Amino acid sequence: MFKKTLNTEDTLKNSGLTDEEQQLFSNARPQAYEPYPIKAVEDFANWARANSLWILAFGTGCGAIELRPLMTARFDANRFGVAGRPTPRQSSVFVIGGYASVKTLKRIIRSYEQMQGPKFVIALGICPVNGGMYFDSYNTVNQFDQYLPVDLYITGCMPRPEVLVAGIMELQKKIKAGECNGANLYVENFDWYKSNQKKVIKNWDMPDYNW
Amino acid sequence: MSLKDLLSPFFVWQRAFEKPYTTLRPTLDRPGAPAYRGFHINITETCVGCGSCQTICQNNAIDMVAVEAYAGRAGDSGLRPRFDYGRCCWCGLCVDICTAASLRMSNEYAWISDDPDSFHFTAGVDDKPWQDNELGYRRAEGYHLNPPKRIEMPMLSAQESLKSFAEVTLGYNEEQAKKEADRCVECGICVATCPAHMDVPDYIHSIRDGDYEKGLQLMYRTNPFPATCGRICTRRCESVCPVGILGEPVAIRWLKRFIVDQVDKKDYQRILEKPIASTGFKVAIIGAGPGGLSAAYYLRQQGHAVTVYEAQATGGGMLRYGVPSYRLPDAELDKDIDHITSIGVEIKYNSRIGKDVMFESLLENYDAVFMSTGLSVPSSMRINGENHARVLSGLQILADVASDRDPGIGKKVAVIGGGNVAMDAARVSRRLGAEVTILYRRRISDMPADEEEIHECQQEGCTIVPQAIPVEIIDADNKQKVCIKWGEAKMVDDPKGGRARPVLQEDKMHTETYDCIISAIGQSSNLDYLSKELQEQLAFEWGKLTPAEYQHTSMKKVFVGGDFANRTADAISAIEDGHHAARGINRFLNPDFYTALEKQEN
Amino acid sequence: MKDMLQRLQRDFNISDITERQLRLTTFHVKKQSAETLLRELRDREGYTHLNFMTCIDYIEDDIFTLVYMLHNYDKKNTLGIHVNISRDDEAMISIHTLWAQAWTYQRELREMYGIRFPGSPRVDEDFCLEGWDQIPPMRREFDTKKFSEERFGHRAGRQSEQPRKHMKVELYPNRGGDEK
Amino acid sequence: MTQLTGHSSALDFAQPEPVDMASGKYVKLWQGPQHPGITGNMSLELTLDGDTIIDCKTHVGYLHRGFEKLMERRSFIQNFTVVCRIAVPEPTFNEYLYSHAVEQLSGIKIPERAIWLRTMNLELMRLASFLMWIGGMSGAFGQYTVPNWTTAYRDFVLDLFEEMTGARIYHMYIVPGGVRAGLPDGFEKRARDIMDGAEKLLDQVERVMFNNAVFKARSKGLGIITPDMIDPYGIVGPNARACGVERDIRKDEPYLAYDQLNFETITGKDSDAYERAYLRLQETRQCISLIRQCLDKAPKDGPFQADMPNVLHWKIPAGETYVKAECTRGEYGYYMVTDGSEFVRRVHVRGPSYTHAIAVMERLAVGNNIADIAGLMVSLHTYPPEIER
Repeated sequence: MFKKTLNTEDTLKNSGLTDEEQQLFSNARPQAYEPYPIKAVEDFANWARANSLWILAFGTGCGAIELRPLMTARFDANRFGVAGRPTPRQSSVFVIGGYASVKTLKRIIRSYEQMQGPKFVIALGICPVNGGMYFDSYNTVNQFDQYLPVDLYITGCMPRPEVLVAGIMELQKKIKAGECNGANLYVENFDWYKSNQKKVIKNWDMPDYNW
Repeated sequence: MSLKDLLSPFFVWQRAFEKPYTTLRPTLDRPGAPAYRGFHINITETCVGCGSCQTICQNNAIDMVAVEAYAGRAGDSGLRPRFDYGRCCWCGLCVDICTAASLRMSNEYAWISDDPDSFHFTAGVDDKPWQDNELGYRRAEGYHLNPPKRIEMPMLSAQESLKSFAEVTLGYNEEQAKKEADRCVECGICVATCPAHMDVPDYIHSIRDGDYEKGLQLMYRTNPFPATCGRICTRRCESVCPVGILGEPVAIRWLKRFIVDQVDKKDYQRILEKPIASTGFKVAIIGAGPGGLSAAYYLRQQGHAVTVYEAQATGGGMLRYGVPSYRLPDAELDKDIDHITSIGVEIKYNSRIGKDVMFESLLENYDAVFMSTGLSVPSSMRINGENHARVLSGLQILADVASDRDPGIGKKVAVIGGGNVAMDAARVSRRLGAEVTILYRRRISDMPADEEEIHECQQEGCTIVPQAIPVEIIDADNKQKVCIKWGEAKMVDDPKGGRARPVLQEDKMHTETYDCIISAIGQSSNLDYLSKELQEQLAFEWGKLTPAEYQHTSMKKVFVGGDFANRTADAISAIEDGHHAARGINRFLNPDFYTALEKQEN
Repeated sequence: MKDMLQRLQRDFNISDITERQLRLTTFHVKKQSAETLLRELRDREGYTHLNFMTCIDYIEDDIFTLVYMLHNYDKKNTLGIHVNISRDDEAMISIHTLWAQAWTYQRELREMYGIRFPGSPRVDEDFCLEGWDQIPPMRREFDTKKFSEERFGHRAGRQSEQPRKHMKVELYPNRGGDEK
Repeated sequence: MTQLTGHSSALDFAQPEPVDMASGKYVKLWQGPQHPGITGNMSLELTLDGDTIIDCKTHVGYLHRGFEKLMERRSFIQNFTVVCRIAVPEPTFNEYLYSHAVEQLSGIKIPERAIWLRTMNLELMRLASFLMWIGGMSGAFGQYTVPNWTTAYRDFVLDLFEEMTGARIYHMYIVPGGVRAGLPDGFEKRARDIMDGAEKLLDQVERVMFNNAVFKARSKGLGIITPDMIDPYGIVGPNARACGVERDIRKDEPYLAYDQLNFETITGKDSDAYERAYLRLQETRQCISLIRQCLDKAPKDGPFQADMPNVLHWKIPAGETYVKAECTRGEYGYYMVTDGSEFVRRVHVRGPSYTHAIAVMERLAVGNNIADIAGLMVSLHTYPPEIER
């Protein structure tokens, strides 16, 4: 299903780190997710993934404000297997809440890379699509997909919780069909994403890939 | 800490027995509120593509794109808004400013896609499920982001205006003009509609800036008669002004007048462009009306020597002899004409072609000839007895008054016709102290005259009798009075959907005696100065002809324009004819003109 | 109020006293006496609340105008104290000893306008921006749209017509005023 | 719980001495930006000695969009849609203050009905904001029932907004010159029903949250603001009122229709986290009463917008103004300078969180237990987007 591009010989430079810190961080490249060889098993895994979408509790922008009602009784996202998780290690969905300032983008990248695969990104609102309200701002990125792969866009400002539910169901559908390959795109085009990221994040003082 | 503090948290359980309020299918069960600002709807039929939505959008979310179906519609730019939902923030300002109220919002809000490039659509053109949504945000009644009402033009009262031939409209003052200029949305549909394509938004902008000299310069780029047009223009521009769709159109004419009023005549030379160095070419122009003088002005600007031949003793043509001075004071017309002559245009007055000078000699002596002799002969009513001595022509009366002669109309007159000449003749008669009745074949709403003129005419006490068809003039021998027989008409709708037609009702006839009857039902051209052969060669039909692209004719060197060469027969069209003929002549003086034209045709 | 302003005029040579709104008066004071004036207003006149402090860039006059907004809760009156500093020598006396939040404002002004406040704590640390490599963004000469286009780019596929230009090309290409 | 502020007096703003991190005795911990115990997208850099905080530094800027810059290149009407994004949970105050500043500088007087509709809109916003805050406060102490109740109930208030303004979050209802529409049919009844429900909910919240032994034990005595800190730190709003300082712009310098509404300024005794929370609960009740009064008194018809010039090229004469309003967190202000052009020369937005989240938070955090930081943070009621704008 996915192209395998991993080359273990090839390591990352981590040149943003001090010598001391370079000892602390890994310099291995990310690995692509490989599906199970038996289709039925993979399908089952996708079904399971689709029904346990754990969202990373990181409100990166205005969009976060509609995530809270989503979890309450009225919309009750829990019934779709959605739950908020405080740490990236336990989450599978990253909801980009609208615009990403450069300072936040750095944290988003770091959190995203820490998430376990397979992982999915939903971009809320107009700002990740084409800059939205802040298309002329000096501190927000305009096209989010230049920096991280996005699996689903939900337009609106703000998108309502109802459409978030619809988006989540759409994402589930895509996952079940095995079409959500954003994380693998990231691996395949890792250098392209990194160069884009470094183009806007000028003080790159973290490892090139955050495990 | 008390026991109460330990126990009270357990009261959370009381909610366990309440009815749950979870929405089962959120997008289906919870549509947006009736006034929800959701996805855009555009009624493309009503939209005129003025682009105000694009201007007001702070996110640059709206593009104006050409839509084939609306290309070339009158009063329509042919563009329609296209939305980028990677930018739009659903503020609804575009809906609020929409001049045609064609833009709305539906209460639809769900658009999910994995392709970030897909969030574009042209509302109303691209097929979207919410286009026919009844609900959604509309601009509330009584909410405006642009004043819908225009600033009233200060005017003389009807009683006051009847006392003299003083100008009825008084002109805006600076504050009024700035307020009115503020209403412009700068779409430019007026520019496309104006026969002369004047830079309306730009000169209105100059009013807002208070830079009237720049405004004047802008007007002279396309029209050397701003003082005149600022008063009597037929203002097609205002009829298409998008601000007028829901409110009243911007008073473009009055603003034009305001600019001219602000600039003193003696500053014109300093402000306006001077002609370029002489080219050595000579051009003759027949008729010093708006068409002829406009051509003269722009040809002179290009450095050509221009001679204008005029049969009358003064210039201006129909503007002077056909428009009474309470609408266009002579001084204002002179302001325009004097500037034209001041740049070196030579006008030979009292020189009638065919009598004082021969047309053929013009052809010989000049590099090009522009004819703009207009429509100067009153049309006949085609009824019995119309040659009665007391049946006068409206044009004649207006010309008499303009030349300070007494037309001798008496105390009780009837005016026949519904055009501007009829209205003017009626109002002039009122000023001369007569009691006036206007007889018109159709309804008042069908009158070709300016709505304002009809209104002012009624204000001044003229009685308009609509649906009155003159049948015959009786009492042929009476030299003092004239008796007319007219019948009431019934309007019959045209089955093909054209204009309703008046049908005479034979049983409802009236006769009435007047001191005189003024016929003002139209004019035709006087082509006596051209020989029959020349008329044929120039392809005149019914005294009119249609010129080619650059106002040129089938005859080399000859260009035409003005009322007899266009369908609209108004001053601004004549001015554009003149200007365009100047462009044509300018090209023609370049020897490759006809070769290039031929090439183009092939 | 009038007495106070008169006294301030005498002691601190304040100028351009303008009553802006019902409860807002603004005036200008020289850079050197600003700190003493603010201290005086805080300790003796009851203007104990610093609403905010900010800066206006008058690039055409080559000055930064610092604005200190002080509020007196008893008199319900607000004073806007303007201090002009040159854009070439953009330094100002720090008031972080007068109000606890002043250093935050000064840190922000340092970042957004590049104004120096010697002695203000943590004033050179990043505040909102991180890794900023351009001129301070709030300065008038910084063009945020241009910068955004260059650094972040915009999604392709957009194209727009101006109605006026479009009609000129489509409907009357050879007529109308000549473009100058 | 002991207060180890390290400061001798309220007027001592000295920064804590840096500690010797190399000694290994101390731990540096980042709370945020990706952390559930932080309000919004910001972070606290905490230095710990054991589990006691000895230094706290607030880091903001994660939401910085440069509004003040963006507003300088947008026209006056365009800006009104931008400003509401400055404080996400409470956009309406921005709309009102921006519009008010523009109206003041351009000399527009808004009609009576618009005044009342604006007042009602602001109070509904306050209600929604407080409901969400109460949930946050309870959640910060590990009690997740109340947040579920109040956040869900806030949604019903948002329904009212949706009906009234056409949007849930960014209403863009208060426009320079008035408001954008009147009230829809049947709004009054639905609003009253929701107010009744809110009142009932607040009683339940009071019972299970404010009488909860755990909540009491943890929040009482946490982060005490003494009255002498108020002015030097610029503390405003409920945080100041909770220690007995009677300051409320709605009362002191009434704007909109507040001089015709019947309400009292609520004050507390000692401003610790519990007192502040309880005061906000009371203010939420007051809010409900104010909304009911607005529903009673607001004119049912009449114009809701003043005569406006054409907004496409709206120039405002040169001037300067500072307008403020009492938002849920205290004094919210807009400072606006115009220069006679079509664009604003300078707008400065003064959010109360600016000092609450930085100067005050950094001081109050010292000496507290790491577990209480989230509660302390929430009890100050800060919204990061208004700090950095």
